[in-house]
Amino acid sequence: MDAQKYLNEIKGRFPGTADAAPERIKDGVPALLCPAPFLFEIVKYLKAEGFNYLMDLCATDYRDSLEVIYHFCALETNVKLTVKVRLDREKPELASITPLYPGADWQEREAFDLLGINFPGHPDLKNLLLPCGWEGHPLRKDYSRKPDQYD
Amino acid sequence: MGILLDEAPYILENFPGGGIVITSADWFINWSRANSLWPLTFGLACCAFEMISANMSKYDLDRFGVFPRPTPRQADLIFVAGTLTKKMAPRLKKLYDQMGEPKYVISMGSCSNTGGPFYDSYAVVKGVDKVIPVDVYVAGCPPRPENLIEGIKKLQEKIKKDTIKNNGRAKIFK
Amino acid sequence: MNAYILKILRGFWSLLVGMKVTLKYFFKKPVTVQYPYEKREIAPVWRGILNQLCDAKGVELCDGCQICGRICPVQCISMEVYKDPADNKRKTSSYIVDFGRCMFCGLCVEACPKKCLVHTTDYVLVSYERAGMVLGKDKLVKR
Amino acid sequence: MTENTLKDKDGFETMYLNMGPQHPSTHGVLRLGLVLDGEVIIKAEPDIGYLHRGMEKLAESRTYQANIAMSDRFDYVTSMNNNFVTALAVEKLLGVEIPKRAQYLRILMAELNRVVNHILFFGFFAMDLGATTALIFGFREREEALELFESVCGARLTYNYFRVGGVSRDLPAGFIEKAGNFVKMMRSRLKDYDDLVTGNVIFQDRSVGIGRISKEDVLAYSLSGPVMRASGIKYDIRKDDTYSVYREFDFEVPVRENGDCFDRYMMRMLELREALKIIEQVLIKLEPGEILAKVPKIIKPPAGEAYVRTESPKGELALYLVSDGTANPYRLHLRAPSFINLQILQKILTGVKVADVIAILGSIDITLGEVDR
Amino acid sequence: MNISYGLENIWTWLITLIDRLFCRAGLPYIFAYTLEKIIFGVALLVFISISVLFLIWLERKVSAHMQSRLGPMHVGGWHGWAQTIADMVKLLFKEDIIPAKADKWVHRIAPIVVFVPSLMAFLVIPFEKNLIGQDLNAGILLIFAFSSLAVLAIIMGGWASNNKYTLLGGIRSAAQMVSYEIPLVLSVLSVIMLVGSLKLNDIVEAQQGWHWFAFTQPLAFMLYIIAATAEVNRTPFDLPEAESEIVSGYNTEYSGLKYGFFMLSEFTNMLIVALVAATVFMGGWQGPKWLPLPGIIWLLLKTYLIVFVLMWFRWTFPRLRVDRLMDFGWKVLIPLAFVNIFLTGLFMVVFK
Repeated sequence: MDAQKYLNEIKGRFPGTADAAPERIKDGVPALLCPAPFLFEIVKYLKAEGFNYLMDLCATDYRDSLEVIYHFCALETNVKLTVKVRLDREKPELASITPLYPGADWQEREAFDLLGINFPGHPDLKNLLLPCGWEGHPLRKDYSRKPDQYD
Repeated sequence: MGILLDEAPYILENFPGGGIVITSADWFINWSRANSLWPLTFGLACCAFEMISANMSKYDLDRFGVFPRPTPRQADLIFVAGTLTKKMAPRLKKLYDQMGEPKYVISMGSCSNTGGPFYDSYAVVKGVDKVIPVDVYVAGCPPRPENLIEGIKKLQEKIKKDTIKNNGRAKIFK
Repeated sequence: MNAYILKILRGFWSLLVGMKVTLKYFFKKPVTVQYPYEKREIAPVWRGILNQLCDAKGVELCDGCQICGRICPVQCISMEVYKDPADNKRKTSSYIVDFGRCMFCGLCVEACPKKCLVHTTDYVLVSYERAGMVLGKDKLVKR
Repeated sequence: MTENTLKDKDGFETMYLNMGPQHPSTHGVLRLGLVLDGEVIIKAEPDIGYLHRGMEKLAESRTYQANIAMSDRFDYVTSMNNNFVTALAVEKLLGVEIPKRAQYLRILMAELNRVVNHILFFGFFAMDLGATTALIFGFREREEALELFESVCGARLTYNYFRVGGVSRDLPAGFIEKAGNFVKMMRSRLKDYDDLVTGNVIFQDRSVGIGRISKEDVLAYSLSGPVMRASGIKYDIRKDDTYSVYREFDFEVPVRENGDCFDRYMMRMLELREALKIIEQVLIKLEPGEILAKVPKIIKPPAGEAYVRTESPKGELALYLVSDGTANPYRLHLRAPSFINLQILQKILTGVKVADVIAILGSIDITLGEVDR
Repeated sequence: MNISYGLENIWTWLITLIDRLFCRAGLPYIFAYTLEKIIFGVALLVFISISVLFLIWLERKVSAHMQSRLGPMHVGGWHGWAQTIADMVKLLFKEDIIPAKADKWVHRIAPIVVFVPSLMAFLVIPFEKNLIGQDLNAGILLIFAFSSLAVLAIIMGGWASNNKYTLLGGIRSAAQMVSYEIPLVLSVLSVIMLVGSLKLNDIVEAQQGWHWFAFTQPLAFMLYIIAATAEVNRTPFDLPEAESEIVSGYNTEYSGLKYGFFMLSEFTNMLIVALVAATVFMGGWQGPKWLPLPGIIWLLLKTYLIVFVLMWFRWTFPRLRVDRLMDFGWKVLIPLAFVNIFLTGLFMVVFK
């Protein structure tokens, strides 16, 4: 597995990074758990190493913390890599990677909208899918909805 | 030309024989309205494709004089075809308000009838009748175009019972 | 100059080729099926309105196990079950399907252990009000 | 952005045009905020979410099988492909082996759906440029394909055909001939399409050189599918990151260089022909056999997560699925190709004319159900 | 041309009758003249309304059959013949909306203004030799003068509605009409050069036998058809009401009967350009000698042939973009028209 090489490289360079529970990951793509402050640097490094395609960016609420998952792919070599970041649930903040991958723009806005993760550095961070003035973040597990005039 | 229908029936009623005139005028006007339903080209989600299919070669709603118009001003009918979300609901209301009387609404598919597969979603309006009055409900997910044609026939029946004294407003507001 | 004229001529030719296609279909028979007068053949597996089957004597097969109601992703099947003292079997006193909400996915039919819940090829269901799409036992049970 | 705050190059006031959510050719309920200088666009701002139904949240309260039924409504033009990716993801978590015949049937349906999607693309794109007849021709052929789907799974649009571990029904009698006839008919109709639209000088005038997307932009904006390949990147998940049994089939991955509207259109037309080729091969290779693997009645995959990518007609359709061991998924995230492809609009709409907005939007081929989910 | 042609004879007979009656009664000729013109005008209006209603139905049928559909089928029985009547009656009794911020008077007047020029143009069309409103010396000029007025109404409607789509439609229409007037007139100019008269009857008679200008002036004929398509805003030049781009263009905010007027005027315009094409390029009311049908039948046959071609265009082609439209008008049509005029002039000098 080629991606493992990059993983080890990153683990050497950035302290605090670790493999992310490989037994959980069923699709066989190596995953990296990295601390939030290093994310931007790690992504920058990955981009320089040829991971030129951001397949997906999404976030999950794990009740105790939020997790942002980045799926990268190097199109030429077809090597895939997953980067995960655990965030504090109360004040989730993570550097935006939109300056590196403009394709992350709406996906970060979606995460902001639906899970309430703040991405400092994003050019235009505002709600995307929900109407203006929506309260709460629906994809969080503890989200409860107040009935409105349409229910 | 709305003026013609605002006052005329009430004046006519007081004349001898006016009732017959109104009845025959009713018949003629309702016939024209029922046979010239111009829907708004307005699709929301999955059902929109069945709505478009119904307009296309195989089913051809044009046979009944259903002739899609892109602007609400010229439309008599909205097919609410698909899921109505809370973000879209004010827009739909606005579109409905922009249409001239008489106007009709066909709610097509489970989503617009009651919320359907998204009945427990946070972002979906549970039935389009929460926003605008609906004349005919067509069930299905999505309904077959045949079913939609049945809906239109049902609406035509409803229109034919109308009278000009209501000025085309014989709608049941719930 | 030559190229200019050639371009115009080529353009006109392509337009003529397009016009040939529409003219061809102008003289072909339309494919329209005039619905209320002619009907399209519906596939026998069409997932239409649900029906409950009965046995040869006209007794309902359904024993009110509630599996269909539980598996339904949109919770559109509701029923009331009682125990018949005559033969000590579970039976349904009411069986209501809200077709205004049904997503016609067919999971209830697949789950039915008695195989008594079936889709029909009947697809017409229109009504003037919401309640018209809620069908009870009188419409659903096929004797 | 407030109205009239942007000035054009001569310092005159600009016009803010609100295109959508109800507009004949925004393909649903997309809203585009356009700042216009005459007919030229200075700034474009897509606004989505008018069809946001919260499907990712709903998935967490539905069983896995119900989620396949729900996935029909993600991108309602390519329901089979959505079924495919959902089923694949669940199977990856479960780790089941799929019977051969089921695999073939899945590919058959997915490719048929690809044909349907591309026919619709053809129709809507031509319609956006003003050729109404093409749309109606497209829908006419689509009806034939829908008849095939209907005979297999009993629905015209929301198929719910795939099951975890296989497919729900076997082919009805006579399907193979019917599908073969469909392929033949499609081939002859494609010639009409070319005559009517592809070769048309006005059509080419409207699409060649319009809305160029460079290779770099494709990578930066993570575009996928035909939009990516039209810009010269030969990458098809079916070939390069293969799934199911696609490697048994012989097909080309067409690629074009310019990345304009015409190339994106041509990509779909070429892919349509490749999809027909795959359908023919499947019809030959089909052998009798099981169509459903042994899976428990209530599916409870072990805790874990998987990211499964497939090549849908619109691009990379992937599913990120997290299971916590219960009967419902813990998190289901759809990587919707339309959603990600649509982002490029902000960049390429600047400086084009109002008429081109429609052409470019049409050439990207979006379905709002998938964009907003 | 002394072959007995039905309608014309009846008309001459009627005129003579009225003249004589008025003469007996000792009234001045001007009264008889006025009455005749009024009768003619009413007959013309009836003809126009019936043919426009028919044209709308025809358009829907033709488009449907080109798309493997059937079109209107059930309204009124046989092939939905009553479809447009139902549409018009419905529009008549539909609520008429004037947008709150619209310029109310201009908004109201525009649908009426759109009708006037297209109706005026009918005055000088010779349906048969003597069946003509007024055989003006400058007949063809009058038609073009009036048809260029139609754009006024479109701009009025587009501007007064106070909607951005209508405004765009109005602007597009102005640009388009102005550019396509020129090739339209230039294409007919070569015919006028050959005939040496602006009178439509002279042009018709110059085509006696099968010497149609469509054959002797094929380039002019083609240019005319193209420019006329643009003139009446039909695909591929239907930019002012481009449905997929600017919703419904200049008539986006019009509802009820006012929209009906716009719709009718579109078809009236189409009828008039087809009539002019039939008159100027296809021998007008003249038919082959061996088939003595009334001239009006021949004229209508030719007209509907042109109308069919226009419909055929509409349901085949995509729409041009606005700047390419200008390019095409100024860089292709106008040069070609000038080339045609030059060649015609050269031909006239050499062979005369």
